[in-house]
Amino acid sequence: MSTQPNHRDPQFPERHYLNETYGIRSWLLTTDHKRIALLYLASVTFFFFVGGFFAMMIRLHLLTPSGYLLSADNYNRMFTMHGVTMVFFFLIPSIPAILGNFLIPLMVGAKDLAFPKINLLSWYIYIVGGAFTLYSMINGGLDTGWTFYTPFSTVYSNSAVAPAVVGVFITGFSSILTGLNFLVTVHTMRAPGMTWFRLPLFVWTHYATSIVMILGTPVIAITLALAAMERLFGLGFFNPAMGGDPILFQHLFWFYSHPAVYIMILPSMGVISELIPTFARKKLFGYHFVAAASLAIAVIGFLVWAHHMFLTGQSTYAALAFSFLTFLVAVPSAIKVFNWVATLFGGSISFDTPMLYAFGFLGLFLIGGLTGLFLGCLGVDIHIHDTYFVVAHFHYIMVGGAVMGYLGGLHFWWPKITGRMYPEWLARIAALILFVGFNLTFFPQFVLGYLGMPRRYHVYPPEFQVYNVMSTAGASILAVGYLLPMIYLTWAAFFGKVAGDNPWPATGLEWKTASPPPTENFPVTPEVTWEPYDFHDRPDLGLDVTHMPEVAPAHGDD
Amino acid sequence: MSEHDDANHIVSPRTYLVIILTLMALTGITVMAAFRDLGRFNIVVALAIATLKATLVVLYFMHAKFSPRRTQLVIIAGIFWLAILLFMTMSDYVSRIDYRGVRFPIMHRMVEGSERRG
Amino acid sequence: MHRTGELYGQFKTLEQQKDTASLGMWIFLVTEVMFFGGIMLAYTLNRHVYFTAFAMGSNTLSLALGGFNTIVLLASSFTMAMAVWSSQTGKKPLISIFLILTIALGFVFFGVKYVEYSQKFRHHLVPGKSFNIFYCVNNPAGCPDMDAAELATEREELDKAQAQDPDLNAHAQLYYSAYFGMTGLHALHMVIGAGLLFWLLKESKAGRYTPQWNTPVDLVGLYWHFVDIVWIYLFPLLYLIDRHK
Amino acid sequence: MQSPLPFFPEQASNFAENVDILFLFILVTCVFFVVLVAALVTFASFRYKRKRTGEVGDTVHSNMVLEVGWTLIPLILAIGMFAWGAAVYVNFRTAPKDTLDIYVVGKQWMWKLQQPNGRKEINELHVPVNRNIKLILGSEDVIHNFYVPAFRVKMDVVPGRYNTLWFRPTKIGKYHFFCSQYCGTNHAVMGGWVTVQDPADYAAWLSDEGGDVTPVAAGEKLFTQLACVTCHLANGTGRGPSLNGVYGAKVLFADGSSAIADEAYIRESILQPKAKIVAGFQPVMPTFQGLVTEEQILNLTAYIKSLQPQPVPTKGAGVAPAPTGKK
Repeated sequence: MSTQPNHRDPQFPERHYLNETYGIRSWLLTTDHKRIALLYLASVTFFFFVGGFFAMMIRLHLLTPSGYLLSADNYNRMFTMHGVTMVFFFLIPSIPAILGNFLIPLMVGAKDLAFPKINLLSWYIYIVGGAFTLYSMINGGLDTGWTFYTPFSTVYSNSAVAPAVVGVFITGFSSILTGLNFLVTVHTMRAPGMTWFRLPLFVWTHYATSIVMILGTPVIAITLALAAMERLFGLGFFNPAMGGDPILFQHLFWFYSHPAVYIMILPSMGVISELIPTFARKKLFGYHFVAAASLAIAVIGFLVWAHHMFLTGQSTYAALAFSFLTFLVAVPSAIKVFNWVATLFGGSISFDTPMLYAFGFLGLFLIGGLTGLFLGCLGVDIHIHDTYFVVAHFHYIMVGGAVMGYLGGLHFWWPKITGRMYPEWLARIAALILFVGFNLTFFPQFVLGYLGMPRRYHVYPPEFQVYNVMSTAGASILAVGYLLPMIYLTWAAFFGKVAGDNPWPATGLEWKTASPPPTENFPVTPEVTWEPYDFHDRPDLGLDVTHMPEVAPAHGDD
Repeated sequence: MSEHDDANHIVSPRTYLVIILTLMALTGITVMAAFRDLGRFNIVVALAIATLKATLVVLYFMHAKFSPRRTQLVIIAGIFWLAILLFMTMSDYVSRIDYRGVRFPIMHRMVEGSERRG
Repeated sequence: MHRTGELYGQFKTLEQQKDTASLGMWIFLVTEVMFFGGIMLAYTLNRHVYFTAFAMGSNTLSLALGGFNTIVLLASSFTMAMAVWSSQTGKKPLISIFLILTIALGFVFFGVKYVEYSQKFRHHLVPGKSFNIFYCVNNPAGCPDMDAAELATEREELDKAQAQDPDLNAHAQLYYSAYFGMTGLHALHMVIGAGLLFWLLKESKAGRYTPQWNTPVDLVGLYWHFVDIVWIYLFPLLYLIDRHK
Repeated sequence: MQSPLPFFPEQASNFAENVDILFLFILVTCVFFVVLVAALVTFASFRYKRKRTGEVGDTVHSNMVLEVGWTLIPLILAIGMFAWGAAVYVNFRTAPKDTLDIYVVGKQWMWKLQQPNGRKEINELHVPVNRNIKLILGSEDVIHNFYVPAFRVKMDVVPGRYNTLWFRPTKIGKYHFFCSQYCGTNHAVMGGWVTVQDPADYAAWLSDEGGDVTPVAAGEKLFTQLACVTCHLANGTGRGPSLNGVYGAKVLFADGSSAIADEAYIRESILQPKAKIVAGFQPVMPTFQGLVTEEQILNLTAYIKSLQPQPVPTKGAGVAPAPTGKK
């Protein structure tokens, strides 16, 4: 464990949000953002393992070219339900609804989110939406692909499309309400002294994420509502046989679903922006640029959606415009990566588990982001569109990036959430297993994609087998990597070493209160007087500010 | 509008009355305009009047004129994103050369082809 | 959360609480704009591609009923604004009166909408298997509310439109999909709004709203005005596509 | 395949080289940045490793030159990639005038193709080498996608409109084509082979309608070519009934009636599949009217007559062999 000179013998607080009240009712009717975060943690983890099960079935099936495990229809159901579960019920709510919910009020110095009841409502909406989707999976399954492309989904599919679509529609409102709550909280609930440019980047990225949530999600909601009406009552907007246009569905779908990728990755970037300064013990390089880059990603991210549709017969002019904007959105991501790397220079770096996840994130996000350039590039997209290259690319972003950030954040704040430390060495090994397993699973898929293996194939020509076997092998390692943290984090929540208020130590406001925090977060409303991530301005952390690698004159920019 | 930042600003019933009468009058104008042939400008006029009406409702009935700048920003963001959705999608359709009225010509051609052969 | 009087525990001042609630409502209304935006896009695209059919469909709507409903809804917005004003100035009995007026106007709107919808059902103008834009001109007996002159005009219009768009029936059905989609969604919002108004009425009768604390009246007012704005756009988009002959 | 671990598919069209070079350019750029970041992170990890507890980093936290630099350099590179990619794409979307037009119809789950002289194929495409080919793509049901990896071209096949796809094959050979837009149950087997031929061979193929083979063998070949095998699996687990031993047997229909399967019944089932539906199956078979000649119907009938009853239905439903037409 790293140093904690000011807390030699950490004490577990007597009264905290976990033992304030007892009983099932006190959890199911709670309006405490911290408890709601834990409700989300339990349900999101459930969906993660449901989705993970589907993923394992897919990979096992693809071990042989003619796939003997599942029938064609069942394979199609597996990848569809994997996609739907992971995207709508794991990735989108994972960091915002768990870590964001828990931390944003703590970070801005508020007693709770602006609308605690709406926060609880959003969890119930999520559960109802999840119930509909699970119902469709059990009764008839879903075989449309997570993209629900029409007219296949509205006219031709023989599976339970309507309840699944309704489930996703309902869950959308959970996301809208979470985003609304965050936006309003950041605007009106900040503690005295917590100016906009003293907000941690975790809050900035969640602010950007919330913008995407409230502006994008309603569009997918109405789109899915129209698709459901089309399936149930024969409305014709997306049905070419009735004069409708299936491409319109794709426009509407991707108007949300592309920015939704930023709902997944931006919070993860926020986590990394917390981890790197903390474990490098150095103020984040270019704070203003990273904050602005977050907003730029959220805004430009809304202007690129039709790059999913370059080969639908879209107008060539529109394709050029969307491709150009796609390249533009790469720039703020690059800015972030360079600023994170620059933060390491002149720092005092320790390699605790969260930092390992941060490094893992850097590597995987870099590969994921850069392979996005191939897909955004019109000429190359002709060949690799809808192949395994795409599959590998978005898994590098959404699993490599988002999940690495999620797990890194979970480890980093686990002492704050539970008051106890996780087993450090086991955690480091798990992080390593994940990194290796992940690359072994998904890197071969880039090659498969360039060789021309299309997505969503339940059988494939034998020349693609080698890479598929590698991928399946990697997936088995990955499965172990995901099970391990679940087991030891649960163990640590009850039996881990008592962590103390600020074990790392870190500079955020959330570390100024007890671990686990009291229900009202701060006994006295805190007043913020320091700049974000500024270790030199924080004598209370007990660090030796006179010992620096090299003392260079500070620039007055920040 | 910093002098209007008072959240409890009260608009007088007189103002409301003027606004509602204007709205009714604009409704009449929009119907009358629809009965004149303005070519492609019919829709422009209709939307311009509707936007004027909506603006009056937002500014006075909804007190946006007297709200904090932040609220005004929220409204503008909403309109802006709606514009992105509509204009960028339509830009695809209007810049296509072959979109309008294409209906399965390929099937007809295939039938023709076989007839020609046979 | 602990609650002291009208102040919820997470806030420090009533001012902050009101500010927060109002910002939340505005952001919610922006999501509503985007929600309507999706179907608006479907409308825009299809109107662009199938203008003839859309104009034809629009002309089968009753301008008188649509115009009347527009006036009714605008008036209800006015009474709603007055209800907010009454609560701000502490005129408690007036709040209830204006709320009742707003609800009454809302129900007039529903009534007219019911007349319009049921007529469309009778005329086979509801999207689905039995949709037939030629139903009335071919079965005058099924449409007793249309006189011979109206039917003759409509036949003439339909023939002209059919000449321009051979697939007129399918495309007119898309117009009616947009019509029922948009007005249906709008009506759903009205129903929710009416429910909120009834709740406000109950609370205001209990004397809960004072010049110091009237946030619910204010917020429901914002919502009601938003629904009004949607109709302000729906009216010209649906009823006035191509009225000039 | 050339090597056990190939990285590039064959280059067999005018686009292949352009796309590959562009791909390599982006790849080299990306590898450079990955290596750069990895090197920087590794260096910093060693150089700035925490040496004593309580130590903190220095106070340098911004540098305008660096920020502007790492904004502008990626921006310029990105615009370069965009422009290059745009050039390739515009060329791909703009077919030349002198093309050989071939009609392609996708339907769940087969491809119907028709040569300019009217010759039809199923899941097979014959094209002459070094000639500009334009495919005109339409769909009967859902969205499909016509994809030839060796040519580096693909295009969605959207119902309700038609898209075009052009290329110039540069190398004689046989290449896979796939459906790469998910379209339902047998999406993965909705593929076939493009045969690129010498112009003389192509001309000969166009006028030739068959060879010196027995009706049963010709029928068997047709049975695969027309994708009958995808549904009529021998073990009876496909979307259509098994045809093993059907000839001469009594067939039960969905409406409760029955008939003895004779030549007339088989012919009717090929040309008007929806006329009599075998009990327990959906009316999903497309008509082959106009797609098969009388001679071919005779061949098919001969083949179906030759199929022996298969005693034990096995499990593992719906698994078809890797792309049809491969045999």
